[in-house]
Amino acid sequence: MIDKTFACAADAVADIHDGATVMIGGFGTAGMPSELIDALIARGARELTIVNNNAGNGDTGVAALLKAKRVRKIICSFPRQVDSHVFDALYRAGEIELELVPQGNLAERIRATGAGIGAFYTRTGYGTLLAEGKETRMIDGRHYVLEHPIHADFALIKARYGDRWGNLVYRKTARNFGPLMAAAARCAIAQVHEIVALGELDPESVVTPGIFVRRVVEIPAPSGAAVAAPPVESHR
Amino acid sequence: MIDKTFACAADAVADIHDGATVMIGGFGTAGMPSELIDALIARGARELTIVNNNAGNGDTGVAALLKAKRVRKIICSFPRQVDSHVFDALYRAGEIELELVPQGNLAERIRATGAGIGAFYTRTGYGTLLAEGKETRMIDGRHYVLEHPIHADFALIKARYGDRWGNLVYRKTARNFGPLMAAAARCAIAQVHEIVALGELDPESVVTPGIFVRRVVEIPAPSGAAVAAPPVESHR
Amino acid sequence: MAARVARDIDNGAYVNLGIGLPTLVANHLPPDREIILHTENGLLGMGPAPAAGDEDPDLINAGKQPVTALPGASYFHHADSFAMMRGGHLDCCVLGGYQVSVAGDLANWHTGARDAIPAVGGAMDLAIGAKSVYVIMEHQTRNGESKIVERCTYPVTGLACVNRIYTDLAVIDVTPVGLVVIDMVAGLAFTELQRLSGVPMRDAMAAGPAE
Amino acid sequence: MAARVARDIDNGAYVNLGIGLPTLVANHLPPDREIILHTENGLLGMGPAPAAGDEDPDLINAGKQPVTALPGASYFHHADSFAMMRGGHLDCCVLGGYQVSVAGDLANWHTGARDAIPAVGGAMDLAIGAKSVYVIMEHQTRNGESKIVERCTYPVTGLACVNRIYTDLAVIDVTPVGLVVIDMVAGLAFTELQRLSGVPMRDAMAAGPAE
Repeated sequence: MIDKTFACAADAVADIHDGATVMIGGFGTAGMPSELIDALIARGARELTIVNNNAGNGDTGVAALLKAKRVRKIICSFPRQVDSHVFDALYRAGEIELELVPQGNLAERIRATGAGIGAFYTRTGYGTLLAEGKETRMIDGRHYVLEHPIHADFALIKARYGDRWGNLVYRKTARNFGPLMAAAARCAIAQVHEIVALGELDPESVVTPGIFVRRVVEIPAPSGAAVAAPPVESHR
Repeated sequence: MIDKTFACAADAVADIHDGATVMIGGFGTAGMPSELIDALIARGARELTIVNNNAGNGDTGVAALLKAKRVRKIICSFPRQVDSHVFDALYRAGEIELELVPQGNLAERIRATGAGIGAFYTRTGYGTLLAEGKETRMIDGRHYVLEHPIHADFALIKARYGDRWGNLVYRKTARNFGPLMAAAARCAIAQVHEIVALGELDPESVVTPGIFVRRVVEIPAPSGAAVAAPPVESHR
Repeated sequence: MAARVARDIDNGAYVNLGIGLPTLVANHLPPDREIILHTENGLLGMGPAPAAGDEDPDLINAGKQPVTALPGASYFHHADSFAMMRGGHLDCCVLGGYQVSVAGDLANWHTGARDAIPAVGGAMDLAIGAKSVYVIMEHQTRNGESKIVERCTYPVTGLACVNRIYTDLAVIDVTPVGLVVIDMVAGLAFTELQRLSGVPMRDAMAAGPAE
Repeated sequence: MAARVARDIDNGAYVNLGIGLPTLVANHLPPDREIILHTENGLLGMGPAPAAGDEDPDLINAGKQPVTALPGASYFHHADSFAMMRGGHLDCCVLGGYQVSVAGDLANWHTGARDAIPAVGGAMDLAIGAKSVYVIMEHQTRNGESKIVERCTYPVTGLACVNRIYTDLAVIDVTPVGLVVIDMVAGLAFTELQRLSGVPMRDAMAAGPAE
């Protein structure tokens, strides 16, 4: 029998080691696996490289991990936000390394790892600072930049439903990077609102097949929690 | 108001021209858009390049298109089957060009077109006849082959449900190449068992968002049709 | 400006509206047209903001504001979402801008200031991916410098990618023969517009057929 | 042979069984292990053939035979399916073979005959992608030639990709120090096996520790 469910977040992240590269799902707070991140902070691993679209919002989740000084480097597309004060301070103090990646390249480089692609040519970023020093090529009269996969030891992601085989179904725009990171990391760990019996998920609607997921932890959604509107994003 | 639905298959394929490259969905007969193919045969376009996983089964669908001598070249992964006699005869007579592509490269090259990837490095095929003459590169100690996108003017695919925005939901393993070809072709045409009202498809379960689909035709599934077991595949 | 952009978006168009000023375009879309909004965090068929109290933290736009989903909407992951952008499937995107050059180069992600924290998001993907790239920005900076320039001095987002510029003063097409003014605010003389702009432009209304 | 392969597949493994002979392995999987079968046409959690009359033409395996889906199954498109193979997610695949070389090169897709119509399917993707590649084939051709060879004479499917060979006579590991026989059919002497094979092998049972 296969059982990928774990009793608690602490057990699920117990082997994340110093120096690990950890992909963390979420776009802002939508899809951010906050309880797994809290468990990772409690676990104490240091010198982490984090892959996330942003660099933390407010003082929780990714921001809390940064604030605890566990992160050596962050790979992301949009660190500067109205509520990214934790990152901003660390960055200005030179205490965190930033690899800024266009969002589509971030997504595609993560997908490439999961799909076994060695490298790919993309038009995004050609002629910009973010492609400096990268190999380029003209294909069919257009300029492309060569981009490489982003590898990771672990992925922490969040979904709505999971089962003991690791199948996952997400919720609305909280899906974002989850399916890509699950496939890319050597060990994908998912927190889900609800673990359901095998066979309850419609096989037509499973978004992340269990083959990509090693561990599933049930973390119920906060019941009756007030849903605060997030702050408005700064001008892009 | 957006309405991508067409009254009949003939209208939906009326502008497929001589010399067009046409992707056709399906793995064997599962997902093969037979009525759209019949309409294409009736339409009369010649000198087509066809992209399909196989090269026709029996005497219907892709095989009928080949038999009608409308196909100049086929790009596929698995032409030789127990019931591929139409293709076999044309091929041995030198009347059809074959580009044989490993199945994963076929899928990924089609995806690359839809995703705007200029080219990608894959391990599949390295050191084999099917990579002869192709550029190679060593990445992290492993050999890769450079593969390019497959472009197409049209895609003919089959799904279970569609709506007037072109959203599609497939059925079981008939999904196969449909979502990839829809995104790759300049004009994707889907036959669906049923056109449903906008909003009836669960937004979490739409597999092909309507942005990738230009035309939708309702072709009900044969009711009460005897479901014959397909012939057993030959040894790979 | 937002209203002026909205008028130019066709029925049936797939459109991505960037963070900030471009987001306002949604409020002005003509009610007789069905226009499908894409938000790069994974939703096609985005609807307006929800009523107060109906916000869902899992249903947001690229600016992380709460939104709704219309009938016909679909959710997808980031690779599929950016395939829509990078694969050339969007008819149009509307972006903010710091500068646009005569060649259509766009600068909108980084001031280049030493202490600035850069953030790029999906701007570079939209710039190269959408069939039409519209930039909406003030004609001049607060210091009175033209934001339409011969060459961008800020770091670029993409090269030769802008098709049309909407400013508080005019609508300007980027064409192979240079910038062409196709509309101006009422009462503004072309010569005055030219004086406020950093580069030569031609007046589509005054000029004869393009050379 | 199929039964012997099945014994070596662990509980929880994700496995792809190639067309033909390898398909038979499914009939021998130990009932006390939960093993998840992948079929590259877009199904994980493939079950056995349906009862007569229950066949569904939309639910087939890679050999286009009707199958079923187990509770916990999922459907996906070809790019996702091949990502599972090419991205190194499958624990094991079982393929048929024409020839396997000492270095683990596999030939199983093309005889190279002039009038042969080649077909490759997913064989090359499985060969390079699965963590363990098992090949199941007769030890010799009908003409009495060894199918285990110094170098493949048929066109190869992949280089240095095979981990283990199951024949009607023996189970042989492909290792950095050469071919190692880890099991033989009852009553067969190693010297006889060696005589029937085209290349030198070592007997794991008789030999001391590897050099």
